[in-house]
Amino acid sequence: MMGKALGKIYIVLVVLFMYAPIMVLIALSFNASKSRVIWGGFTLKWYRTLFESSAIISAIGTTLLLALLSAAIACIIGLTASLGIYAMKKRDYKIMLFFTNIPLLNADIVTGIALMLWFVKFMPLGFSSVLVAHVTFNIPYVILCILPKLETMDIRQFEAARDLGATSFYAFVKILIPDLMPGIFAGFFMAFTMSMDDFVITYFTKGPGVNTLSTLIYGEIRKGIKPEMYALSSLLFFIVLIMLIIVNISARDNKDKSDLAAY
Amino acid sequence: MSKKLIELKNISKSFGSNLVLDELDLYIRENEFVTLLGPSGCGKTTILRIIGGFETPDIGSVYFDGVDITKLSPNERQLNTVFQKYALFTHMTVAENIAFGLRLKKKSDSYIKDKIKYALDLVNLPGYEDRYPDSLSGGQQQRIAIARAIVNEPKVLLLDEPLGALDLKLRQEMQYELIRLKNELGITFIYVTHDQEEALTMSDTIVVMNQGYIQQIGTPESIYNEPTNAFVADFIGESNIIDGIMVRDRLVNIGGLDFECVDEGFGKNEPVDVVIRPEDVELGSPEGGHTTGTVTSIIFKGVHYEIQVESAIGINFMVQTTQNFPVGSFVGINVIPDNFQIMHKPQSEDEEILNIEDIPLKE
Amino acid sequence: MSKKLIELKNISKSFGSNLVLDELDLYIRENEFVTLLGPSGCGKTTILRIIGGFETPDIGSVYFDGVDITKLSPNERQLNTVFQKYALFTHMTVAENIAFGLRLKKKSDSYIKDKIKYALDLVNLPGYEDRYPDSLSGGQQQRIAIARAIVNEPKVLLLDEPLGALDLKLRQEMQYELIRLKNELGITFIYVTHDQEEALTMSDTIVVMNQGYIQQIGTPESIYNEPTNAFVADFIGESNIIDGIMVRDRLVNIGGLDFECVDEGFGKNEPVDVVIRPEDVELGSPEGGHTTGTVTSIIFKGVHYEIQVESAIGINFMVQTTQNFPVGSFVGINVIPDNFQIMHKPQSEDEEILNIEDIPLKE
Amino acid sequence: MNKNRVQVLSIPYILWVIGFTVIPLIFVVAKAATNAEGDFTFEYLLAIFDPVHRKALLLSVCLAFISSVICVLISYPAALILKSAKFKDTKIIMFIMILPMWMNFILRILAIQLLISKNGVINHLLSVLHLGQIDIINTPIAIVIGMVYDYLPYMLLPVLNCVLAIPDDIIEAGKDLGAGKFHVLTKILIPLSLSGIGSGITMVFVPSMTEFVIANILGGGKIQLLGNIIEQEFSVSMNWNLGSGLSLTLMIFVLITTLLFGRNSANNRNFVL
Amino acid sequence: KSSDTLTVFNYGEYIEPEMLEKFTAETGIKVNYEEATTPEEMYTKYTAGAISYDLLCTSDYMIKRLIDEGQAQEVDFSSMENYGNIDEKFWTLSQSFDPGNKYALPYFWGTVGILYNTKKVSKPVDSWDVLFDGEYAGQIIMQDSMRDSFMVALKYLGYSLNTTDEAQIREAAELLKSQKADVASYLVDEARDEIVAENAVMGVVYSGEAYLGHDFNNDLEYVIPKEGSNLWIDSWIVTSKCKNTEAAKKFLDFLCREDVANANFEFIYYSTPNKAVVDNMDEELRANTAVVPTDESIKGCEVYEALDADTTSLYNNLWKEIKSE
Ligand SMILES: Nc1ncnc2c1ncn2[C@@H]1O[C@H](COP(=O)(O)OP(=O)(O)OP(=O)(O)O)[C@@H](O)[C@H]1O
Ligand SMILES: Nc1ncnc2c1ncn2[C@@H]1O[C@H](COP(=O)(O)OP(=O)(O)OP(=O)(O)O)[C@@H](O)[C@H]1O
Ligand SMILES: [Mg+2]
Ligand SMILES: [Mg+2]
Repeated sequence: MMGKALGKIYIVLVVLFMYAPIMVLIALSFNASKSRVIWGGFTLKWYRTLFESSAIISAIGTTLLLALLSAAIACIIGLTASLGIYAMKKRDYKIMLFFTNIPLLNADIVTGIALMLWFVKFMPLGFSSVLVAHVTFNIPYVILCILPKLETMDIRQFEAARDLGATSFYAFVKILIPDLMPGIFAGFFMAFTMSMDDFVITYFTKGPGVNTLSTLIYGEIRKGIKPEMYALSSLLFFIVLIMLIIVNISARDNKDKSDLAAY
Repeated sequence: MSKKLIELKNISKSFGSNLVLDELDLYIRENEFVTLLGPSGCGKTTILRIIGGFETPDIGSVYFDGVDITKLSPNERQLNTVFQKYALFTHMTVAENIAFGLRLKKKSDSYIKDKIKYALDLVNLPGYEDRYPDSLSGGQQQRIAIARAIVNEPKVLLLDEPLGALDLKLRQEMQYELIRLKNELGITFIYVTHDQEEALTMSDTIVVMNQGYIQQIGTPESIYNEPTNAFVADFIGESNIIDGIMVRDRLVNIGGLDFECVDEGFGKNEPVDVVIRPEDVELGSPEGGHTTGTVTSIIFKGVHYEIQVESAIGINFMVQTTQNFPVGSFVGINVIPDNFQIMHKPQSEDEEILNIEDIPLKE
Repeated sequence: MSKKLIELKNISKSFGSNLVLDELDLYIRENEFVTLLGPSGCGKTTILRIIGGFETPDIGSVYFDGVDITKLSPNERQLNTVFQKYALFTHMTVAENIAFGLRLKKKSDSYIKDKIKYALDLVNLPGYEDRYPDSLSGGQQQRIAIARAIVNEPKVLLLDEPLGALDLKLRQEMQYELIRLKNELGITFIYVTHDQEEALTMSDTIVVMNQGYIQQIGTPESIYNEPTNAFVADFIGESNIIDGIMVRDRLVNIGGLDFECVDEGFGKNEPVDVVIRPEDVELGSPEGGHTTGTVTSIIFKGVHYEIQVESAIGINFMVQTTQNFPVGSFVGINVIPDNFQIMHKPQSEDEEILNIEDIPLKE
Repeated sequence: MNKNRVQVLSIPYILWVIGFTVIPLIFVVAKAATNAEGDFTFEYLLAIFDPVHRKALLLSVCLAFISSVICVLISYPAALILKSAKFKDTKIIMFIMILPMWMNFILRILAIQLLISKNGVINHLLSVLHLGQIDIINTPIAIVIGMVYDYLPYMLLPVLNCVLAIPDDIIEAGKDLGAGKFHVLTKILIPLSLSGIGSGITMVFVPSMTEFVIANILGGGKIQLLGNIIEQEFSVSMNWNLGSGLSLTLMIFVLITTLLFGRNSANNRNFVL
Repeated sequence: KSSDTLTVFNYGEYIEPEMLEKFTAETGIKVNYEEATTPEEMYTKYTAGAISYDLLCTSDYMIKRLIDEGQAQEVDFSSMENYGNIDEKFWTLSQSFDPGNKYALPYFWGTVGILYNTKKVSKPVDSWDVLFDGEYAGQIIMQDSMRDSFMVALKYLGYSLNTTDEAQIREAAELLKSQKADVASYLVDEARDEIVAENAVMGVVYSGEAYLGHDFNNDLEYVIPKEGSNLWIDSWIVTSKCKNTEAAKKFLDFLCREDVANANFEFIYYSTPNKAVVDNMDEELRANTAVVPTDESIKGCEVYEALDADTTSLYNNLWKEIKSE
């Protein structure tokens, strides 16, 4: 099974590539020196000071709320949009994809300034304006994840559900959604990530007092990123990782049980 | 007679430029077992899909109990379907598949549990509750599809080749169970099969189709014994279809030899199609035969042998008999008058199809 | 006799804890037509998949022409498969599907074009080149799957219920074409079907399986006429399987009445299974019967009627005859000695399966 | 009947697009087509043909293209390996792939800089192992590494999704007909996963066309992409007209390419909702 | 009441956060605090008008632009209690963008110079020349900022950094182009870290960063080249939109208070114009020319003036050409 081993090595390499910078960041979170380029010995103090900074704590709240909400809204709109687009004729389909790509394509600063100029005409800048902006640039990612999934979907199962008395909504929820779930998940993740990462658009569309981690970090660049940021990122990373492991283990337990029951 | 439960009126349907159903009329009575029979691609599945609500006819309407349901969506129709390709929910276990419709109807858990057990017993797969469809063999999947549909006790059950992947024994068992369901629960069956014996055994009414047109509607026996045209005769069971000339009432000339028959009302010397079922051709000693022939091939078919006989009158007969006549043996050939089916010849090659609308539908 | 082309040696395979094949041995000779027959879920598809290279056996080896190919990947095996669920390439047209294997072999365009035309004619779908599989009916898809496999003219063709979705007429045509291919191109066929008539008609050798064990290997006639056990007898065609006692050589007692038979070598008064084919039970006037009975049901099956007779000796006979005996009529029952099949009773309920390894394989 | 009803589902999105994509876009168009005094001009729409801009565009296309290709080359085998491993829970894989992205983008890019810079972590390791040094920081290679790193998940996820959805029996049929690994790949797997690859390319290629932070940090500011120029025009030179003009022409350029490709699968399925 | 709230717009990390709380505690005026990274961002956000900023701290040339566009309110700084804390010379310097000192209150100031590694650079560094003589090819970091890069070249060539003479500007551009091959990278904020990490031996940096850099790596020294350089002043203005001028003035006065100014200074270590703070600094700090430049060292320094449109566009085009070399 040479192939299998090579495959594993390959996956490990890819994961290594993706996680190497993360390891660096985690290392930096334990760096006693305030400079990222100097190793000043091991410390945990950034993890402590992190919780003393009300600015960071409130920014993380805003960031997560914003990311969750915008990703969720984008998923809902994107999912319905994908279904609609999927049912369209070729020409309409292309037109829709055309417009879907625009937010991806505009340089962030162009989108940010254009949205800001537009928002000031009818809504106060604040959390909601950032939310709208984030949803706007998130939707394309959701659509681009769900559409390919729709293309390979097995429509017969959906028909069978309808036949058994399911309304289209119910069949949609019970049959199509599980089928599309990986796509929705991928879209949600991407949207969530984009939202967490965005600086420029957030900056131009946010109101006073609204801060996300990104806007904090960008504000700090000149003086050097505060080590608390590394600590925060690492903490976030570990929390998600632990959650992932827990979910995974409990899911595996359940699976084991049902596997046993199957035979 | 019971009332008409489902009526298709003037249904046409095409896919692109491909006309699949053409002005089709059909009704199904309550608690009737109707089978659609016809060659591959003739539109059987399409009819089921139109009744089920998965396809909208281009023209025409579907009535259920007198109400136009053409525009109704599938879940609003009181019928369930067993799909030709099963369409099981791959992300659900067998039990969840079967429970799907019941949960929608908000049945109690204990009711659902009972029903799952009952249905799995019925289809001979007890203990398969927690398997996933992917891990089942073809025939097992098909049976789950049946179980999933019948637990809902629909008014009408549409079945698209539901036993196609099952072996004879199981098929017979399932046939028996389906008939029992029909009688016990008063379900109306609309059935598609390519197995003529199954059609003949189970149906109250058989609808023979070809290329989107209905060729004949009738009871199994009338379809088998009195096919309205050569297509039906040829399609239902094996047949010898021979050119003949009607000498006069009750006398037909085949290959220069006159045979007695029971048909009347043909024009004098009218060219006709003569249909003789292979099991109706009797082979015996050369002396006793109306004509004679030589056996050119014999195939063992289990219940009987299938024998090809090259007859003295130049016609090749296919014969089914339980006796074994070795290749080369010289035999006598007899057909009793009752067993000749005489049919008008179609005017043109295509007439069978083109003029089919004129065939009176059985009331 | 031609050489062994494929040999399965001591093959076992389980899915999870589910043992699907158990120490199975089987060989297939060159240019032989071997059919696997058995109930749904007995492991037929699994055998084909092992031969095709899609499943690796847990134990045992597969030999092709004497070479161990157990570890060879499917594309390196000189065989092609027609899959039970067609597995057409949905992103390709019919023509591209058919051309797939040929293009890989770098055949010339004109050759490929000819082959596509030839194959589509063969499966009765000329002009379907540019359709996509999704737009075909079930039977049409199945035929494309056959066409796709045969254009490659493989040494061995594996077919998993390849005609399952076709109507009788088309099935017979396709059977004929397949046999012609076998003879013309010298292809070896390994065939799975649930249609016993098909198996009997087409096969050189039939392998009857149950629950992962081979029950009997033999020619169609030996399987049908001399089943080694009640399972085979019951599975192949319909049978009356009756408890009897062997009075002495060539005399069996059923329901208190002695019948002459041709079997010898059983112990005195040994309890046996007596198998009588329904078409071997002769009905006549009560006077001429060895015993008598009353018709309790009659079903029209096309070629014949299927009649249930409650006999005076307390046994229910299933009879197939072309004559019509109305329900309630009083009839005489006869079976000629040749038509009794006497079999040892299994020791225990499960013995049919458990002791099956002892059944000598036909060489 | 129902196709129209399904299409209705996209109405909220269409409204959203009009409200928050099209109207802002009109601002951009208006800026692009006028000069600082507000008079109509083609100057900025044609500015893309200025040699400096053209060069930056070309370089952007080049790097974005190379990055997309590398992303495909990395993702596709990974997806295939994961498929053959019959890994059931795709959500976990996705999580693992996207988790790194939950650290702030700028932090990650700075971390890469730390890794590959002259006295960076990798060079440290290499010198400890006496394996020579890499000197790629401040070159296009570094930018490509950054882009690949940052956008890889956007390729991985759709590709993985699509590849995992391909039914096994079709692959088996291909093998049966004599297709070796290579032909199974080129004739079956790839055609059937084109829509996923397409999505992935859109999500990698398109944003990397306007990327500038990576070029600034990893390219050492020595390499000027169109994204840098647009950013510069907006945020430093405050020449919104030129920035909009360049942005708009870039957009048209990329959109036309996507339109040309569009959807390849036949869309004649029935859809009953 | 909204009049009790001030919306303040400042650079990121440019004030000790506790001072804001302190201000509110002392005066009861709430502070709505917003940050930006560049003057242009500030300008864009401010002029978009979505948020009504009361106070704004930005750089000299942007102050001039805002004043010219009528976005600043005149304030009588001399009436402030702590007016006297601001060193007189900064009022004078401010005249270049705020003639008459009617609008802008100096907040922090600094210079641009060369930060170099004394271990790696043996020859004395006192001129921009080290950046152009090719000796440290590939180890030099330039500012990724148009104006600053041109400034270096113009000063090196002996011209004014506010020159509008096209020939001089083009000459500077040619110099920068020919220098590009020797430049390791053009960076803004990461420049200091690169030099600290010794990925480069010298670079053009702001004086504030030089201090931090020295903190991390004792081998680093900062010098303002003898040809002169840029002297920048970040100042506060009260915007014309501000309704509550009194509160704004209180805020500015608060910032000038010694303890507050000192807290802010110790938060960022940029040069402060607050002479009370400078006077009370400990010796070592005061001796650091990066923190407290001597009058001698800033002799040749100039403050940026806003460039006219034609010159700006010339700068832009030339800069893009340099970058696309
Ligand atoms: N979606 C479709 N697009 C185009 N043509 C179609 C489509 N579905 C079916 N057809 C065509 O319509 C005709 C009738 O198809 P249908 O499925 O009703 O046949 P059928 O009678 O069920 O055949 P079978 O016994 O082979 O399943 C066929 O010729 C088929 O090719
Ligand atoms: N992937 C799998 N995982 C678990 N069990 C399986 C799997 N595939 C097949 N089986 C089981 O193995 C047994 C044999 O399956 P196989 O497909 O060989 O049957 P078959 O003889 O082809 O039946 P049929 O006539 O119904 O197609 C069945 O009981 C089936 O449930
Ligand atoms: Mg069909
Ligand atoms: Mg099977």
